[in-house]
Amino acid sequence: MIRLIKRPTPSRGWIVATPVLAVIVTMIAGGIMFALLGKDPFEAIRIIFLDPLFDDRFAAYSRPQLLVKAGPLILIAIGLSLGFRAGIWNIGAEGQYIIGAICGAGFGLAFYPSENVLIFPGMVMAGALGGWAWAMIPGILKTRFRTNEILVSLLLVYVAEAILASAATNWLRNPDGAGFPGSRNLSRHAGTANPELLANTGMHWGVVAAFIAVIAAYVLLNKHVLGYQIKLAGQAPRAARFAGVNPTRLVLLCLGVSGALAGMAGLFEVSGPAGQISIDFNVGYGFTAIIVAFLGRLHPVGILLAGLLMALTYIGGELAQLMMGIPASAIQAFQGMLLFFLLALDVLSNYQIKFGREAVT
Amino acid sequence: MTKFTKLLATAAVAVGLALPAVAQEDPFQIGYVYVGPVGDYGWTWTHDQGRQAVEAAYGDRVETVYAENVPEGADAERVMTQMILGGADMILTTSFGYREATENVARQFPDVHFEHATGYLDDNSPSNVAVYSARFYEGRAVMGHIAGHMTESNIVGYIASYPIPEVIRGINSAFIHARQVNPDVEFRVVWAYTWFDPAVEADAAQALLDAGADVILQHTDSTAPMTVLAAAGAYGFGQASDMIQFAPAPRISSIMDQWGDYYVRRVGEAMDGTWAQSNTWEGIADGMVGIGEMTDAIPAEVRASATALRDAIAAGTYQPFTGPINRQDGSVWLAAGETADDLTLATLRFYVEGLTGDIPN
Amino acid sequence: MTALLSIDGLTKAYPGVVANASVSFAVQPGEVHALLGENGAGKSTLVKMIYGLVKPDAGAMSLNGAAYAPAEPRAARAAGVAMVFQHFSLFAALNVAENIALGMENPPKPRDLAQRIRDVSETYGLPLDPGRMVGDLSAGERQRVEIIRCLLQDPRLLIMDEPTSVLTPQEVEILFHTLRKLAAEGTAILYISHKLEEIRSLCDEATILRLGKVVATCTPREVTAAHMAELMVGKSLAAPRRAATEPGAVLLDVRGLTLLPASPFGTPLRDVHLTVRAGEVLGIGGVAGNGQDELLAALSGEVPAPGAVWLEGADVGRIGPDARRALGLLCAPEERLGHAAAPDMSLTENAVLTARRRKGLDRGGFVDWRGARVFAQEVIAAFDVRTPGPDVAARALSGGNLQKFVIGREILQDPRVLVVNQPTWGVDASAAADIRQALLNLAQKGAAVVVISQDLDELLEISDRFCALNEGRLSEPRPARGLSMEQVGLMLGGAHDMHDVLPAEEGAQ
Amino acid sequence: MIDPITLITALIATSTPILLAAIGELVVEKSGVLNLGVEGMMIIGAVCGFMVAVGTGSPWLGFVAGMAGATALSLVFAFLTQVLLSNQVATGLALTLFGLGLAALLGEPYAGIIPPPTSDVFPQAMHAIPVIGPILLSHDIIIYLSVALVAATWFVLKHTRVGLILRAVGENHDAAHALGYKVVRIRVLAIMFGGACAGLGGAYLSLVRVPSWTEGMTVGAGWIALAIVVFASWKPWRALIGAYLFGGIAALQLRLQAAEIGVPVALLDASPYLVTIIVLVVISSDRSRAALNAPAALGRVFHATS
Repeated sequence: MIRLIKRPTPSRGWIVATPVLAVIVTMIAGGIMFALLGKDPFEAIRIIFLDPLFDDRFAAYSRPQLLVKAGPLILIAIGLSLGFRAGIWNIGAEGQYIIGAICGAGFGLAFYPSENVLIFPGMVMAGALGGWAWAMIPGILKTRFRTNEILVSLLLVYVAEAILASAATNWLRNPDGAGFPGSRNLSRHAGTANPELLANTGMHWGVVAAFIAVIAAYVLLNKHVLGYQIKLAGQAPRAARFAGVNPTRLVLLCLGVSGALAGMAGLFEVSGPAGQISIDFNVGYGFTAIIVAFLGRLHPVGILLAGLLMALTYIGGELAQLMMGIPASAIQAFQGMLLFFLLALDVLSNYQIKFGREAVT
Repeated sequence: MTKFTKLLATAAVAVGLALPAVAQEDPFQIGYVYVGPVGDYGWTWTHDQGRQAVEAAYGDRVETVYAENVPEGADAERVMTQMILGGADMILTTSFGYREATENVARQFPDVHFEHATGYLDDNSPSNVAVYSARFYEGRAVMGHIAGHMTESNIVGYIASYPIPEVIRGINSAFIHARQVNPDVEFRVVWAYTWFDPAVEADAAQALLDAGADVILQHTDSTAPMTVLAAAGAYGFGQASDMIQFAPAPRISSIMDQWGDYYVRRVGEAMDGTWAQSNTWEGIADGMVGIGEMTDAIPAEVRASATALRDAIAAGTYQPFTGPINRQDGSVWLAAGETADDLTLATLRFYVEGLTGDIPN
Repeated sequence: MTALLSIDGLTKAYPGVVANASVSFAVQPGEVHALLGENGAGKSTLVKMIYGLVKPDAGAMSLNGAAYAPAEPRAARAAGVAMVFQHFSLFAALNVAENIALGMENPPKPRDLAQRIRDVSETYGLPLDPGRMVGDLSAGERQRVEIIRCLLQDPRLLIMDEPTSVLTPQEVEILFHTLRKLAAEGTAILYISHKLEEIRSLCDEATILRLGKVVATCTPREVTAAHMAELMVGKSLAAPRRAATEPGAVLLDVRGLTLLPASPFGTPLRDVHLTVRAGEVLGIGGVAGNGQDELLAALSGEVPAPGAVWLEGADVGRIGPDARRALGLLCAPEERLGHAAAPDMSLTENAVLTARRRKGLDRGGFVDWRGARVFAQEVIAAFDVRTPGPDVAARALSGGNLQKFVIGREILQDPRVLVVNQPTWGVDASAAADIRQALLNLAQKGAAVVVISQDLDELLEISDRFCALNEGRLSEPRPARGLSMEQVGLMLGGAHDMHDVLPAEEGAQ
Repeated sequence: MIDPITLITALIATSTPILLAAIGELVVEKSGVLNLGVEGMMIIGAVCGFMVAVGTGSPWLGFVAGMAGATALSLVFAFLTQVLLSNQVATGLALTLFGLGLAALLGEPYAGIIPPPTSDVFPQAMHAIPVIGPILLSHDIIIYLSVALVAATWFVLKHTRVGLILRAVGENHDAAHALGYKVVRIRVLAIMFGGACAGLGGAYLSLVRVPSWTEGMTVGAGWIALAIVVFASWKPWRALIGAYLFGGIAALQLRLQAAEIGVPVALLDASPYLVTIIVLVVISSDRSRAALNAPAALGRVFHATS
């Protein structure tokens, strides 16, 4: 029999050690899976975890790409984590991401072909506003009609996808694009581009925004009254109300912030790495970010690390596909395993594990 | 303008460093970027057949790698770059949505050949990018011809994906040739707003059957509509592949994507140094579009006339869009004997006269 | 005659505490046996072992002469042991019959069960409608659910954990009737309480626990309550005292407070009026679930009450808790963990919970953690909170210590008006005495104090005026001195819906 | 213009996979557990069902295998959340990710194959009976089973001791524990039931509804099932109504397109989601009842301290 005894305070040692342990266990379990697929497990693990960082051919390119891939995940996850801490479940960041991208791109394209330097900041604002507004729908429905925000935010993802398809094939379609779906390329037009900030890295404003968000969330949660209230509302809702926290305001604030950050992430992607609004512009960042938020234990620094780890498995997984012919599905299953082990071993930081029958201590 | 400008140098150095270590008989490496899984039995599967044709044709002289389920946008760019860093000499991107990513990467690696499926070239396109697509509308003309004969209710259903020129062209072509043989025929178009969703496609097929259709064409990727048709005793056409498992009924023929010849040719040109930028749009004549087996369910004389139509198109004696053809609003599009030029066809965004619905706006 | 239950050397230890150290005693058939002790003396652990919820580390039990070691409550129930919990193990969203069925091994068909519930409740004078949702019941009614659940099993041993804390004096009388009747039928009753007068009137034998050990046994009728208290606490206690003061100006004025409940199971407040003057302690008695939580929420500002709450002549009914605190209206709710304090937050963080505005613990929206820590330490020192330091999580403190921290946190903010709900619930006797004294001191310094409590002895001891909250209505206040328990009981609404069983005069209001 | 009979017939088939998954999740949530991994369990059910049906030639064994496969996956969730006390939201999402990947891996050799057909219950002749024939008599056994499952779930939850215990555990796990009920064991069983239902729904998709195996073929059906549970306020019959409403609007919008009425397609495409939201708002604005139906312990970690 396994018995768990709750620790009075979480063990600091285990908080650091569990992710490492989880990665090692995943390597073993994943290695077994790769071996069953007839691939060399050691090579596969090396390619996934080490080659993006250290291989001569790839590392110079892959290292900064880690940030590019992790940027939107971190940005969205930071926003979500605030709500999750307060017990507000925004599952629809994907929809807010899409709407933010459409609003931001629409704003920029409205001024085409102007190259005014104010356009890009305006696009960022418009993207944030778009995501914010989309998140306000579940927010207002929750505060006015007590409608479950998980459900509404999730269903709105599908609505956003319909709007995206319509935008890409109709009203945001590139007039010079020979009738093909997709908007003008934002990243190749000076007025609307989210430029590369450091040569050779692919780093764009979205990565910067992600880092700012991490720092801001850290300060907010640890130093600011608002962050205190968010934590309080999540841990003890009645105590929060007693302390004077207005639940309606908190719901709107948390949903609004997460929506705005998701919308901004969408805008940064559409004006940078993705380049244009297309039918399948969204690639599931909004959902993956939920996992990133929890893997990071809703802590800003944890989210930063979790986002980078996820990005590493994506990039390393692609390399494994290319170099060893490991199917994409195996990589996906491997990522799932990593999450399982991270979640499973988390128990070590909050509980002591005892084997055998109850014993006197 | 371009991103990764200096990466070029870095990569060149990396490649340069790698070169001396590489053996003389280094196989020519080709990377395929797929939008779906190779097991989709549709679009991606047909491209993977083409990849296998290349391997069969050149044996040890080539080496192919592929990445499946690659999202359009930033991820595609990274996958391509990693393929090239891993030694790829030629990249094939098999979805329209990879256009921006393909051109971006092509600018970084001028020595690598890029082939982008279903895209288009413009003034800014780098010279190492070629585009290719198939004149699917030629095949759709034959399908329409058969459908016009086969329908007894005079209602033909059409499951469309997104309102883009490619799909609209197919609807027009099929409709024109159905009307040619059956002046009473009407088309009912349902937009699924997805390329692939078996459940939705099945529902769409059922909805069309319930609306009175007894022959259904599809421009979506799954086999789900076929089953619905089988249950209802209605007829359909294979999409992308022969869907042999659905013969004899409901599959009465199919439109097949056959990329093998093109891939073998282009890879050969790249290997012997004769590769040049091109905009290829091939149809039945060149074998890029195939007409699958016409089953016994089709009366012999219809089989004969459909074969004749196919052969005429293949021989170049007949162009499916030959006037007189009016637009849906009754205005003249093509005068008698006039044929549509490729640019008009490529950007087609209206229905021809006789089609009753609206293109989604 | 062999003992029904005999306990021999039971020992149970948890990390850091020995809950029971070699406890032995015996209960005879038909005996009402009191288990007496302070909070934390080990009573709950002991009965959990008897009921099969906790396994003893050492020792043995026998029931009717046979070895008895229940692996789980099911086994205990099968052996004829039933238990009424202190915190009811009831399901608010299920109805009475369903709740009762859940506690039975082989419940009869729903229709038969409903009939049996009616039968038993009539036989023992505990009226109950089997179809009602438990969430809609008063605390007293909920207890009846628990008791009937036990009685339906024909138990040989009935364990009752603090059963009277939720009852009016009249309801207590009815309960004792029921218990005496059961005892006369041969059922043994293990009765846990720290209310000494009740034990003296009900119990045949008493075993007194302190710090996990049996420190004494006695026959309650033959000793005084004070003697038992000394055995229980281990020392004698001084009654709280204060110098007489003249009440000053009206500080808190509640005018016609009417409020719909926030939750589906809450109690509405109906036209509540009250005034409290500077230097005065107003006691509000009442059985749990009669609107205490709702009243506190309306006073604290958690629920807005426009036009109904006036502080020093100003309408504060619309403003929130923080703004009311700034004006000097402070509150301490009943539920310590989760309402008055956040369980997983440190004492420093919990200090910020209510003291941010009055103690200036934030600057420009940023929390002054150093200042908060200093304030938390002040509270700890001033109220003798036993804790390693202000960085410890609230849930790590014992109930009494956390309560001292919560009350101290409010008092040290120098409130003009302090409203406390159940200030000494679950607190050991000496700490309770300290808290009561602190409240009196606060009043003496000129604050208005409202104490909402179910402990009537406590209210009569410290209040200047007393009023009762009954089904959301507040009675007219009366001077507390000289009120008899009988009168108080009537103010509390007598025996709820039991008038047919034990007719009581109406008209106290 | 739009034939209501064929619409109803179609919506029943459309809704069944979602309904099956939803009724399983409803039971899981009634026990106080939130499993967001429905999509992953469905697709595992789809692939396992398909593999076994093709391998054995029996669709019935396929359905059983679909249930078994998804149940096995649900046990991973059960172990993580009930024994190791991991976060339910994150574990559910990880389950979906893992399930999608594993299913694609397992199903790779099965693309482009037709599974053995599933027979209808009533003979073809009876389908021709006006109105009743197509609506009530033209289906395969799983559809009747799904309705029976709704009825059984309703009956068990409402009128049996097992259901009572399940509700009690979901309502207040500490009280249930104090009464001696094995909270963890009951929840694990509920999670397994949820897995089996999701697996059956997935197998129905790959064996009847589509029928063929393709990677990622559930395309969000599991998410809709989750939405239906909340929509239904955790009541089985309302889950049936919710699933049929959702499937009905999905089927209706395609028919409206086929009938060429002039409503924007993008709006029609989004209509099932929009209508669900609107109906939900109407339901949840009824203040008194909504809070009562949600299992009070939903998503909370249970850790017995004594």
